[in-house]
Amino acid sequence: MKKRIFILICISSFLLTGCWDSTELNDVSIVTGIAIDPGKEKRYRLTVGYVNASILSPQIPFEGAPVSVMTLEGNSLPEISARMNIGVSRKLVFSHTRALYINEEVAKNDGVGSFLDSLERNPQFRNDFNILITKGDSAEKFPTINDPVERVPSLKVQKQIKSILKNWGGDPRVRLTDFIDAIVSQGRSPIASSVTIEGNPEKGKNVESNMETKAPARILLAGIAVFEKDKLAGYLSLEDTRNYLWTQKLESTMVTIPCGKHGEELKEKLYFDLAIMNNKSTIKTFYKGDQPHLKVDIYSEARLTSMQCNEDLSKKETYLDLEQKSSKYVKDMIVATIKKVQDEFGLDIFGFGEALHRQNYQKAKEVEEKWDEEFARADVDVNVHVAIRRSGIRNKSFLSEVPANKED
Amino acid sequence: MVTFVYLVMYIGMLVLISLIDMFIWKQSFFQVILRLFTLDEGTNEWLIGGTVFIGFICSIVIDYRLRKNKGQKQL
Amino acid sequence: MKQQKLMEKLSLWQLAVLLFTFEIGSVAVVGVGNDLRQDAWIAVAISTLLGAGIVSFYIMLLKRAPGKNLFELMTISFGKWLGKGIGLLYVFYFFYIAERVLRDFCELITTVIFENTPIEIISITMMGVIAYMIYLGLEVFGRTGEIFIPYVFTFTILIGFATFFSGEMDFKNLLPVMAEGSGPIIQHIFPRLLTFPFGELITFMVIIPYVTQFNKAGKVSVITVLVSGMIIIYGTVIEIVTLGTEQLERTVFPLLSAARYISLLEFIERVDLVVVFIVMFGIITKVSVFFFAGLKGLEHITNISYRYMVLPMATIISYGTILISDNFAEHIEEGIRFIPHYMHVPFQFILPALFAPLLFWRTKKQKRGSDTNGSK
Amino acid sequence: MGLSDFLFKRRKNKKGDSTPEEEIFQNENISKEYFKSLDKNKRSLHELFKQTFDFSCDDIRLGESEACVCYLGTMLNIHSLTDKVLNVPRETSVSKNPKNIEEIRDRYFPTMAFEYADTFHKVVWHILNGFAVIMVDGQEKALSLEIGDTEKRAITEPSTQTIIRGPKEAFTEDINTNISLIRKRIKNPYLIFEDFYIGGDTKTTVAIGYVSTITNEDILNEVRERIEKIEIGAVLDSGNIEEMIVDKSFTPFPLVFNTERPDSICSHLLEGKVALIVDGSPFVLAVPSVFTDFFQSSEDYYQPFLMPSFIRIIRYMSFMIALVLPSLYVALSTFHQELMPTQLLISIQAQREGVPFPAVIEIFMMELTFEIMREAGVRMPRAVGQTVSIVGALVIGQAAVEAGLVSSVLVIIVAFTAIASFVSPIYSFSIATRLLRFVLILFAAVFGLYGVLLFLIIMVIHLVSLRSFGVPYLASVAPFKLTDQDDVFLRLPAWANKRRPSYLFPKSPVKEKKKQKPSPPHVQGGKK
Repeated sequence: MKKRIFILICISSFLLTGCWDSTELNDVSIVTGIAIDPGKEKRYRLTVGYVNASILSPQIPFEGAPVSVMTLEGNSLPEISARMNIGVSRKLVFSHTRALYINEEVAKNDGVGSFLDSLERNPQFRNDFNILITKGDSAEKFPTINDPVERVPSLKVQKQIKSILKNWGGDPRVRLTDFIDAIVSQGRSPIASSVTIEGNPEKGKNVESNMETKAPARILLAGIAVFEKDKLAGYLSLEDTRNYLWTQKLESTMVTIPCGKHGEELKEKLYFDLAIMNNKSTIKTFYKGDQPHLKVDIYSEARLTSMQCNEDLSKKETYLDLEQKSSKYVKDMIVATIKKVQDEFGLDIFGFGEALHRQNYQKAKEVEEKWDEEFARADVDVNVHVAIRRSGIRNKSFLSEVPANKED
Repeated sequence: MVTFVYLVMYIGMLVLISLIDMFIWKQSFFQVILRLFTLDEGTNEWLIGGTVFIGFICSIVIDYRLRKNKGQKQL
Repeated sequence: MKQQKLMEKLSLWQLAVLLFTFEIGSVAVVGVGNDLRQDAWIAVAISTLLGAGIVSFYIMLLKRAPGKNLFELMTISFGKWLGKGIGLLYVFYFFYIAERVLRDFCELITTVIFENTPIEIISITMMGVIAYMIYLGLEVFGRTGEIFIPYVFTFTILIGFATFFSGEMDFKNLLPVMAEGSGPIIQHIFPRLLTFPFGELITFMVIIPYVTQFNKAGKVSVITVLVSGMIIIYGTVIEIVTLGTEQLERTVFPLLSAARYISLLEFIERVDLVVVFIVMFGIITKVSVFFFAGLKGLEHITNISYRYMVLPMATIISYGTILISDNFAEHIEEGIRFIPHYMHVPFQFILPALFAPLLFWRTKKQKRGSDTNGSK
Repeated sequence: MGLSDFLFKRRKNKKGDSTPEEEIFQNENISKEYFKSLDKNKRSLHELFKQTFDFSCDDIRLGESEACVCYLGTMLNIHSLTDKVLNVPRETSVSKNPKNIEEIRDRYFPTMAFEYADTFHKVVWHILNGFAVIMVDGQEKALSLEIGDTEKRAITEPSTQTIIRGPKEAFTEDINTNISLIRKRIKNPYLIFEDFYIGGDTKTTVAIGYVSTITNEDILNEVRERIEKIEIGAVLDSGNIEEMIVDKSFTPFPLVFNTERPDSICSHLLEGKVALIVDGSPFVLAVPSVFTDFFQSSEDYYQPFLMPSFIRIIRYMSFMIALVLPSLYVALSTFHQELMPTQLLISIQAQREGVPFPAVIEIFMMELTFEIMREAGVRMPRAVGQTVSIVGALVIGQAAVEAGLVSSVLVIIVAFTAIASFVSPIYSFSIATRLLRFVLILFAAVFGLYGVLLFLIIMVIHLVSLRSFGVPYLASVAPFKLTDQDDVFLRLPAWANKRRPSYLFPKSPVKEKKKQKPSPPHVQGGKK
C-alpha cells in the first residue's frame, strides 16, 4: 500500500513536471565559430557562425551555404547571444564552438578579460575551442571563409591547428583555461594564436568559391599574439611560435640546418633536414646573486630526412658532427626568440616565473610583483642536445656519389 | 505516533535551519522564519511544500493503519 | 538457508563497499582541500591516517557493547531519557547533513546539466529513490552498493588515466611542495578536512552493529578508510595536475571540470556523464547512510519500526534540502564557517568523547555482572 | 555449471577400474549385496526409491516362486512390459518349477534381451537404465530384461533455444517422456521425482525433480510448500504454475527459469536446483533461478571456454544496449547535445532535418511499430509470417525514412535494440528489456540522462530486492561471492569449475575434488 502511494507520488511528480531542459535537435543550431569585433554603438559586435546541417547530410545533395552567420551588437556576450534569435530561427547551442575569433582591436583596446569570464563560467562552453586573434581583417569575416574540403569553416580552422600542432608546431596550444590561468598567474603572460586571411575574403564568402581549385581566400595561421594581462601587446612570427613551443611541449617539427659550420658562408647554400620526433624540455629559473638566470634544457630526438651536404652518413662521426651543428643551430634559434620576447615585450610568455615559483618559492614571492622586469633583464641560457637516430632508408646520399663532384 | 514524530522533526528541522541562518545572516529569529516561509513567487517552491504536505498526510495514514492493526491484534 | 525476509544484515564486503562509496561520494562533487592548492593531497593523506584513528575509536566504543548501535550506546551511558534526548539531537544532525549532501548534488545537476530544471525536482526524485531503497532495508542497500561499486571504482580510476592520456596533465602543478610551510595544512585539516570526509563516519556507528561478522568489522572499516583515502588522494592529485592550482581555486566542481578535459581517440570526449554517475551514486549512498542512521535513531526513540517513517521523513529531507540555503554562496559559506565548528566537531568528537568514559564505566559493571552470571 | 560435472563423471568412468554401477554409490552406505530374500531386496529398493513416483515394484508369481518386477515407469514402454513380462507367467502354466534364474529366463522370457544382476548395485543400475528387473525369491541373481523405449511423440529439436553444438532434443508435452529424457542423462538413484496433482478442474500432474544428495532441504521444502498451496482451476502449462509460485509477481524479470532443453535442466539439477515438470507442457521450470542464469546458454559448456566467455560478455552488453540505447538517444539528442562529438551531432541533426515529430514520439512510434510487427509475426500462420517481415522492413523501415517521417539513425537504433533484446538465450528474459525500455524512454524524455541514471538505479534496487525461492535474485554478484565467480561473467574451463553455486546451499558443495587440469604427458629425461 505504502509503495503504491510512493509510486503515485512519483508518477504525479512526473505529470506535474514538464521537460524544462529538453530541446529537439530540430530546434537548435550548432554554433561552431564566434567572432568578436568592436561595436559601433555598443561595446561588442558579435558574429556567430552556425551549421546548416541539412546541407551536410550525405543523402540530400543540396547546394547551399554550409554555415550561416548572424551579427549583432551589444555590451556583453551572453546578452548578445541570447538576443541572436531576433534574426535566427533556432536556439543557438554553443557547446560545440570550435573557434573564437577576437578582433585585434578589441584585444588591444578593450582587453579580453571581460568576456572570457562569461565563457569560463558557462558550462556549455567546453575547453576545446581555439582562441584566435585576427590580424588585418575584422573578425566577423573569419567564420565565413569557405573551404571545399572541410565545409564548416571553423571546423576547418580547428583541424588545421590540430594538424600543424602535431606536425610542425605553429600554434601555442592555448585553450581557454590556459589563457585565463596565464592572466591570473604572476609568472606567465598569456598568449594566443593569431590568424589572417590570405586572398579576398569577399570572394571566400561565396559558396561558389568551393568550385575553384585554388581557393580565393584562406585562413592562415600567423604565429603568436602576446598579451599583457588581458590586453594585446604584439605578435610573434610562426618561426617564433615553433621556438616557443620547443621550450614548452613540442610534438614534432622539421628544421632545416645549413651544412657549413655556424656563421661560415658556403659557396652553395646547402642544407640538411631534421625531423624532430621526441622532445623533452625543462625550464629552470634561478638567481645568481641578484641576477636572474633563465635556463632551458632541451633534449630532442631527430631523424634525418634530407641531406644536401656532402657527408658520409654511414659513419658515426658524421652523426656526431651533424648533431653538434644542429644543436648549435636550434639553440641559437631559441635564444633569439627568447631575447626577442625579452626585448620587444618584456613579458614572460614562457612561464619562467612559474618555474621560479616551483623551484624557489621564497624568491618568487619576493619578485612576484616585478617579475616582468626581472624577466626582461635576465640572462638566457639554452642547452640543446639533438640526437640524430637514423637517416631514412638510405645512408649515403646519392649526391655524394655523383661523379661530377670532385671534392669527394 | 508517526505524525507526532513527523511534527517534531519538521519543527526541529525548521528551528535548526533558522538557527544556522541566524548565525550566517546575523538576523533575528522572526526575520529568518519569515524568510523561510515566504514562497517566492514564480519559483517552484510550492513543489517542495506539496511534497512535505504529502509526507504529512502519509504519516497520518500510517498512524491510522498502525492503530487499526493494533486494534485487530487485540481483538 | 533460512527464510529471513528483509534481513537487517550486512556482509563485511558490503560494509566496505558502503564505506568506500560514502567516503568518495561527496568528495567527488565538491572536492576537498581546494584552498590548499597544490598541497591538498598532503592534507588528505594526513587526515586519512587520522581518520583511520577516528574510525578505530568509534569501533572501540561499539565493541564495548556488541550489537548495540550509537543510540543504544547513548542510552546505556546516559540513561534512558537523557540518552534519548541526545539521540534526538543526533537525528537532527544526521538529517541536516543528509540535506546538505543532497543539496551539493542538486547544485551540481542544476548548474551543469539542467540549467532550467527546478532544483526541487532533483531533490524530490533523488529522495524518492533513496526512500525506496531504505524502505527495502539495509540488506538491499548493501547489495545495491555491491552492484555499483565496480563501476564507481573503475570510472574513478579511469578518469585519471583518460586525462593522462589526453595529455592534459602537468605534474609540475604539484610543485612547490609545502611552500607556505605546514601551517595552512594543519589549519585546514582541523576541523574541516578531518570532519568532512572522515569524521562523518560516525554515522557508521549505526550501521556497523548490523554486520554479520562484527568482530572483523573494525579491521575492515579501517582498511576501507585507508583505501578510500588513497582514492581521494588520487582524485585530488588528478584535480591538481589537470586543472592547475589557479583553476582549482576557482572551480566549483573540480572532478567534473577535470573530466571535461578528457579527449581520447577523437571520440571518447565529453564524458561528464561518467562523473555525474559516480557522483550520483556516491550521493545516494551518503544520503542513505545519514538517512538510515537518523531513522534508526527515531526507531530507537519511539519504538516504531523505521519503515513506517521512511516516507514522511524523506519528504522532510527533500524539503530541508531546498530550505537550508537560498543560494549557492550561502550554502558554501555555511559549509565553511558554521558546519565544521558548530556541528561536526561537537557531534563527531566532543559528544563521543563525553560518553566514552561513561560507557566504559557502565559496560564494565555489566560485563562483570554477566561474568558472574556466566559462572553461576 | 553442473554439466561439465556430468561430462566429467563419464570420462572418469571410462578410465577408472570401477564399473559405472559401483561409481554411483561410491560414497553412499547402501549395501552392495544382493540378498536371497526377496523381501530384503524389495525393502532396500523401496528405501532407495521411496520418494520417486515413477518407481514401481509389482509382485508376480513365476510358477511356484514369489517374484517381483521392479522398474521405472517413465523409462520403459509400459505396454510391452505388460505384454511380455506381467502377462507371460499366466499364459504358460507349467507344473515343473524352474530351479534357478537361468531356467526361469528360459522358460518365461526366452525371446527377450537380458542381463543378470548379481549385486544390488547392478540391480539399481539396471533399473535406472530402463530395464525391468525381476527378482525371484531365493535366487542369487536378479534378471534384468530390456523392455524397449516408451512410445511417445517424436522428440524434436527445441524451437526456442536452439544451439549449434550440443544435444538437439527437446522436451515434449508428455511428462513421462520428459522424465525419461532427464533420467537418461542422470543415471542416479538419488534423482527423485515427486508428483503432485494440481488444478481443481484439470488435476494436472506436476512433478518436482531433484537430486536428493545435492539439493538443499530448505529450498525443497519451500518448493513443496508453494506447490501444495496452489489452488487454481486449471493448469495447462508450466506458465500457470510459474505465476503461482514466484516470490513476487510485480516485476518484469522472470524469477523462474524455463527451458525446453533436457540438458539444460540436467545441469540445473546437478547444481542443486529443483525442476518442475508439468504434464502437457514442453517447458520445464527450474527453481530457484537467479539473474545470471538467463545469460547462460547450455551451449556455453559444449564449446571451448574462451568463446563462451566472450559471448557472455556480449550478452550482458546487449542486455544493456537493449535497455538503454533508445533512451540514450532521446536523452542525448534532446537534452545533452553538448555530450555528442561534433561531427556525430551534425550528422544526426542533418538526418533529423524535416522530421515532424519530437524525438520521443518518433522513437515511441517506431518501438511500438516494432512490437506490433513482432507480435503479428509470431501469431500469424507461418505462411503469412513472411509477409509481415517484408512489409515491416520495406514499408516501415525504408519508406518511413524516405517519406521523412522518421530519421534513418532512429531506424538503425530501433533495429539494433530489437536485435539486442533477443540475444538472451532465454526468451522470457527479453520481456523484461522490452517492457522496461518504454519506461526508460519516458524517464529519458523527462529528465534526460539524469532520468536514465535514476531509472537504472531504481531498477538495480528493485533487482537486488527480488528473491527467487529465498535466494537473492542477483546472487553471486550481490551478495558478492568470490568463489562463485567462475561461472558468472566468464565461463572458466570445466576443470577449474569445481564448486556448485553457494547461493543454493547445496548439500555437497564441491563437484570435483581432484585437480584435473589437462597437460601434455611428461617425458622424463628427454628420452623415450
